[in-house]
Amino acid sequence: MEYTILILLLPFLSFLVLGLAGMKMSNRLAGTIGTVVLGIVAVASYYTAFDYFAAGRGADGTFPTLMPYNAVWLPISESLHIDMGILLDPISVMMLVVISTVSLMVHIYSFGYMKGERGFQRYYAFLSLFTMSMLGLVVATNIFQMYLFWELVGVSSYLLIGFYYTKKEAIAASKKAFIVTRFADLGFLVGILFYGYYAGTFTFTPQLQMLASAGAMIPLALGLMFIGGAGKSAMFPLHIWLPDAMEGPTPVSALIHAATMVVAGVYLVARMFPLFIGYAPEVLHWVAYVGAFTAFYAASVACVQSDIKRVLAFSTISQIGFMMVGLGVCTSADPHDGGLGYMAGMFHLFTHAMFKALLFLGAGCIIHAVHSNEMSAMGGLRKYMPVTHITFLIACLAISGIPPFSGFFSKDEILTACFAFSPVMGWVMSFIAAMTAFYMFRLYYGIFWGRENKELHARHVPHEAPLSMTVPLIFLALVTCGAGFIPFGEFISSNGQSYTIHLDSQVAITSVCIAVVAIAVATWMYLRERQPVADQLAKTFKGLHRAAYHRFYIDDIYQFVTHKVIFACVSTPIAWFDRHVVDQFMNFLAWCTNASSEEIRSWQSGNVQQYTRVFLGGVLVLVLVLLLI
Amino acid sequence: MIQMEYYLVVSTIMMFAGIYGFFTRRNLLAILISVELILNSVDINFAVFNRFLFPGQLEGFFFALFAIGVSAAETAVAIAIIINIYRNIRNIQVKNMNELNG
Amino acid sequence: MNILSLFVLVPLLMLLGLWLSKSINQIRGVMVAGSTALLGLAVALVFMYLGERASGNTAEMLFMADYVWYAPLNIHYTIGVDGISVAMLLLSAIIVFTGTFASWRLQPLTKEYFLWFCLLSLGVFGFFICIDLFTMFMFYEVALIPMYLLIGVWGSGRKEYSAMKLTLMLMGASALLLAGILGIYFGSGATTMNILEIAALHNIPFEQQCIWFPLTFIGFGVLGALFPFHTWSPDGHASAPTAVSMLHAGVLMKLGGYGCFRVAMYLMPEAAQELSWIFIILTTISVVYGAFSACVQKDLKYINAYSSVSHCGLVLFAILMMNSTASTGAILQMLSHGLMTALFFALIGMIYGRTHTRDIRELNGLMRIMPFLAVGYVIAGLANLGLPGLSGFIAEMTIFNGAFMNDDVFHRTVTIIACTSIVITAVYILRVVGKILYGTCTNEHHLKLTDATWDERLAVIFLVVAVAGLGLAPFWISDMIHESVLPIVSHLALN
Amino acid sequence: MRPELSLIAVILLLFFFDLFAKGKARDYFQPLACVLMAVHVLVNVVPSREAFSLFGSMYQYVPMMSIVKTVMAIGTLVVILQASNWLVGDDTRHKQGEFYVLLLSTLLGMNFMISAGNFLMFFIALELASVPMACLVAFDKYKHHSAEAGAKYILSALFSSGLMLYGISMLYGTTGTLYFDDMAARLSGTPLQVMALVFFFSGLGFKISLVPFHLWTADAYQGAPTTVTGYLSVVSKGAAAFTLMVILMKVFAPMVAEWQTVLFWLIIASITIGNLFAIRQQNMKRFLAFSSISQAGYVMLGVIGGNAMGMTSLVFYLLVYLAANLAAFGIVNVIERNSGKLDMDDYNGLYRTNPKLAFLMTLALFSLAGIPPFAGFFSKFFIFMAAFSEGFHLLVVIALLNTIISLYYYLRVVKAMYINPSDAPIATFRSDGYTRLSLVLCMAGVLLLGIASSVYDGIHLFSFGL
Repeated sequence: MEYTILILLLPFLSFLVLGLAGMKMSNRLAGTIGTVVLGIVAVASYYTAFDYFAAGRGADGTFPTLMPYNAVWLPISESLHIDMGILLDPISVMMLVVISTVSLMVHIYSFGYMKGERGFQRYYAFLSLFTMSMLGLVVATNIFQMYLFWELVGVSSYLLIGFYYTKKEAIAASKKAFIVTRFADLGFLVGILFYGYYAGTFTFTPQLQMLASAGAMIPLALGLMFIGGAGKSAMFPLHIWLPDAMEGPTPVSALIHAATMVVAGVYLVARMFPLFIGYAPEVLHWVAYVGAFTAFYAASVACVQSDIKRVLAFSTISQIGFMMVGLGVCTSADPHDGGLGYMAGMFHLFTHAMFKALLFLGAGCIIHAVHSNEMSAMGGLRKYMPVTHITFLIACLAISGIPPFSGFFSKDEILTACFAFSPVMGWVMSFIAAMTAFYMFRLYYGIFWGRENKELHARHVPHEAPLSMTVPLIFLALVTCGAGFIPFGEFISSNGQSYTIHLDSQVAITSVCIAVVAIAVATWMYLRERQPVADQLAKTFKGLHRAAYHRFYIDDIYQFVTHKVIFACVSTPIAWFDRHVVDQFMNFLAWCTNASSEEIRSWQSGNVQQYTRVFLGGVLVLVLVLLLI
Repeated sequence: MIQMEYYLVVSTIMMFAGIYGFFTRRNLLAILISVELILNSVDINFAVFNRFLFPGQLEGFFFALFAIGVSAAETAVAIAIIINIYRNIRNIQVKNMNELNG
Repeated sequence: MNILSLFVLVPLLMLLGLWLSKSINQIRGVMVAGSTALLGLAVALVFMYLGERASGNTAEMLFMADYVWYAPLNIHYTIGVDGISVAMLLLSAIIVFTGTFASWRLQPLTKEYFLWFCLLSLGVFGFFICIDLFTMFMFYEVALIPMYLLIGVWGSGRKEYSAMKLTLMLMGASALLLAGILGIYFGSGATTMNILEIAALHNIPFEQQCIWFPLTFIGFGVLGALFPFHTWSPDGHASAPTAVSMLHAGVLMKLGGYGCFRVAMYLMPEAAQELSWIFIILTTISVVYGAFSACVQKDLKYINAYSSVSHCGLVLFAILMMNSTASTGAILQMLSHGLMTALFFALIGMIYGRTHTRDIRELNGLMRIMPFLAVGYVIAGLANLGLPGLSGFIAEMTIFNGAFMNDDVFHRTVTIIACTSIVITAVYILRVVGKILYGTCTNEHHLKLTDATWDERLAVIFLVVAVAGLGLAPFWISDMIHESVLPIVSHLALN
Repeated sequence: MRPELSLIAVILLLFFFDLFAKGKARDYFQPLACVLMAVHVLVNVVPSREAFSLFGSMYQYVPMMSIVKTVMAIGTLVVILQASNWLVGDDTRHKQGEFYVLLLSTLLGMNFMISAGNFLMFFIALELASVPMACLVAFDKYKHHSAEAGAKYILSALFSSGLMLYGISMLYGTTGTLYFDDMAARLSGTPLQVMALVFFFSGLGFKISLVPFHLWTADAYQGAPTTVTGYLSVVSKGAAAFTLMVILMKVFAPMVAEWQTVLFWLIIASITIGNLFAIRQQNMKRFLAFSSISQAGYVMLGVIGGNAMGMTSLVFYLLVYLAANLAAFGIVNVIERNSGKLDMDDYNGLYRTNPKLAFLMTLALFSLAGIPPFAGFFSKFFIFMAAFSEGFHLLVVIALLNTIISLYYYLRVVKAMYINPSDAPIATFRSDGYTRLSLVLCMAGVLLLGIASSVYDGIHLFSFGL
């Protein structure tokens, strides 16, 4: 399967071409290059997937792990070396498909959305760079290659968030995103260092005796790696960068901050899953707890946000929490016995990518139409933009877990896994699922129904988005409708064996009921022009509401830590110390020399008698020195 | 018979008298005279050492003679220079001779 | 004629040519010809070296030549290179080449400027090719002293103060160094000052080593911006003209690390083992400390100077880890830091040349005004914070991996502390980029500024390509360096 | 005996020329003197290989001595070259003859001093070297400073020679001989002899101007005519230093521990105090005076080791120091003649107006500061090596740290010439041929002595016999 190299090379080339020669090109040409290349990449990935799965299972009933390419890139020591290569196994192939699909959709969509933007070529160059790095991340043959592309992903995300580099918020957001994830990556790096030292390799398949001898170091390494994953996947408390990242162009949010990059952490955990299960199950459970808490926290915040992209951002965080929980609740590698969560998490990753991208792209259309992110500027848009309305509704149903949309199946599997793990976890997650349904429909009604901002719409009539934007919506909507029926377990499961998904009827029914109830509540509260209940609630729970609206002040805490603590209490004193102590000490030496030279000036009085006195004195002193010592 | 020590005492006294004079006189000529004291005390030393310790030879005496001659030459030059100073600043006080300092 | 001697001969010829040249164009001609020749030499040397190694020549030093100089004192002019010095020579050649173009339009006293410039590069090249302690030291000082005039005459700001401070501190260091060298020579009882021979004898008494090792290490370390002897660096760099900052941060500071490794550690392994912990602490401090102080600086050059303190601290830190991986990383870091800092200073100089200010509070929105320089700056910044694909990443990763191989708590702790520097680096780099490049330009004087001229573009592009080349294909140079540090490291591991 | 004889010949020739030459002939005085000195140098440049002694070993000879004498002769030649533009002045034109005779007789005295084998001989030679020197210092007899400097010099000289004689008398009293060889055999280091050693030491310390016997130096240097200052700072200092080494090694060999202690402290004191004073000098001559004091300290590093390497490096150091210092004085002199300016501030912006001079000055100062690739670096390194090889580690480190201070004040001058702005810089002028020739000679020394190792090797060839 040597052609897979194209999947990495082509986007890189298009990045170089657009980056170097972009200035000379017309927007259309640049966009076309980027899109065509991505189209080829998408086709290649689909063919790879087909090729790979069609090749069938090996003797042990699992899909073989292929490495078409693997070459030493940077030798570290005799045993350790960083390789560059392509690794194909079920999850990486699945990710290839997801990334190339969403990316292609975003490329097409951006034609319409970014029309006439300054720096159109730069935009497409960065998109290609991002796609390349993301693809490189998923096909990494070793943890270090993963880290390498991980960093590249971070940088391209930084560049894309800061695409509108004249906007203050955009600059701040991009900086925040990069530094927060970088901080998390520190954990990742140290984890890799531990792993490399004790496992004696960077590959994902170390010798077992090495691991056995490593003892508690492997869980430590895995835990540190998870910190890195938590950073990229916006797990609490490292989630703060994601909502701000919405400052970037909306298609970018769809691609990076909904579908692909933010699930890198999930992918990382899935990639290390065998080690987690084998050597650090307790760490895996912590992953579950973190995921659960994040899911709850994000859902509760999402319930009160008024900026639609922020709502979507928090729902993303929440959904990633679901995936983490799915992976975390695994207790063994056997899907029939506690290993179900793995498959569920991956499945949810897949479906979520599709419908969340759909949601964001839809939001993009809406913002494009009303030139604002605030719900206050919307309401009653259903009559202006039907296509967007329908597709958005589908996505909302999917994320709320209403059959037959894809979200239902994947979320159901996760819930099943949770109940298998512990009833508490099960009920908690079901409740969060309900919240999800609630805030998604609050959003839906707020945009398409609810109280309409008449005068604004009168001043400037919202219009349906152009074809280049609606086509991706429709495509993704179709996928969202159909994806649920993919026999996902056939392809991916915790032990690689084939696993047929069967719906656990009582979990399914409960979750659906809960979702329906939540939707009903949302409808009751937000459908109509006047929304007494909502306003009443907001009034009664004023404090809670404000706190939630301000995301429980986590950002302010960070603000405090970075500016007040790091800058004011560390850097400034250090700089002061450097200038006024270390440096002054050197000047002090010079000063001493000068001062002493001034001091002894009088010795040279110009009086010859004093000279000879000193002369004789010197002689006598020397005599004494010699005679006494 | 006077022993050597007496001579040495005398010469030493001369020596330090000369040094004292050198340190305290205000007039260049006086200083010059003190220097002569120093040099002559040395001459006495040589003579005495030669006479009492190494009577067989004349090195000390000759050294003394040469020293006298040389010191005469030195004094001559010194006086010439002092006269030159007098020409320039109309006096030969040491205290006026400290323009060069620091 | 040994190819290495050409590295000394060419600058001499350049000096001669400059002496004779009358017009600005002749001067430029001489400089371009000379620096190009040096670059060509360096590249040729790399290939010859690799060829020699490929043909199975396993001698520690290649292209060795030995001319007796002061027979009564056993002083020879002994030259030879291993992978480390080859890499350093290449680096120096690149910096000299780009530095020539970075100071293309320098005024006034252009001729004198380039004379001192050539003398400086003469010293640098000589230092890297020599393996005789005396000759090494001589070239070392030759490289130091032109700095005074280069900064004092052509510099900016408090140039007299900075130049004097820099010169005195570095010369003070070299005084200690001289004592150390004499100590090594007489302590080892060698019959020449040849490093290889002294290392082979390996009989400097331990208690003497404990005296001479710190002297030598500090002597070189000051040039490597070892805390707390780094304070010459911010002022010096801030006042120096563009190309001088490039050469100084890009090459001269590398003399420090190189010397620490090649002389201090190699010749006095026992003391190195014994005392390394002190210097490990110091270097760890300078790594973090430099990064933190860079965070709050207002002057672009100060920011960069402090980040140099941090990165060069990492070099010494890695050397002290005393295993082949970390040492390889140290050399890689020297290369990468040399290139990217040179790039940084070049760009800062060019921006300063237009805006006449380096205060980040007065600069903003340059991306719109001078896109080329701005993009170059961003690339330099990304290289600085260790973006994969650029040179910084490989160096730091090798260092951290190597440092992590000493599995005791002390080394682990300092390694993790050092790792944090990559986050802080990101903080100050992004701070600067966000402040001066992004946003909208509020200063109307800056609005009509022009972008880079062709000579500036040449210098920048050349350095960017070098940085990216090292970052994308590190394996060959890393191999070359790795097999050259092995003898030294094994010598350290002997006891 | 060759150098002394040829020198006496030169002196007599010049003396008679001064007596009989009239009118236009006197214009050839300068070239004649230069030629004769040049001949003198050439005659003695190749030393005779074997050691010998004359006059019942009152006069002793080893090849090294002849090398030192040649070095001194070269120095004198350079001084004469530099003196030209001063001597042709109105108030000195008629006494050129005196100048040469006095100058050369001091040189003669130094030659004898170097080769002395007996304290009487040594004493007379020393006085021969110092008494005419006083006349030279006071040569500008219409300048009060010159006279004052002369007076201070001669009085201090008298005082020091008094003490030295006192010391010699004690030596004589305790050993009963004045011959170096016999005395070496009879010295035992009794307290009296220790005292005598110190007294004697002070006499030469005075001429080398080691702290604390140095206080006359700055004043005499500043007041004396600049060329004479150069001569004082290089030739007489060098001869005295070498003589000191000879006597310490030949005569006081039994008391090596004592004189090493003395030297140890004197070196530290000289280097440090000299530097500290030099830091804030404004007058160039005074500045160079203090720098020469600290240089004297470095020279003594070659003596303290008391080994062959030390002797070689000492002579080499003297040669290099001669080249660099005379270059500096030559430039100071020519600037003083052409603009009458002597202060460091007057040198501001010199590079703009007189680039060549400024550049040469820079090289000379760098060489004095011991910066490669100039000769000073090598000589300093070797002399450190010599002291280090004898285990004076601490001393070397202290001396090394002092080089930083010295670098500082040498750079002050460079700074003045290159960096400091000036509204009234010294006007551009063209220096005369003699001066240029002398500067060329010095620069050749500064640039080549270090790089071309043959000179050092040559000296090394003869460093035996003591």
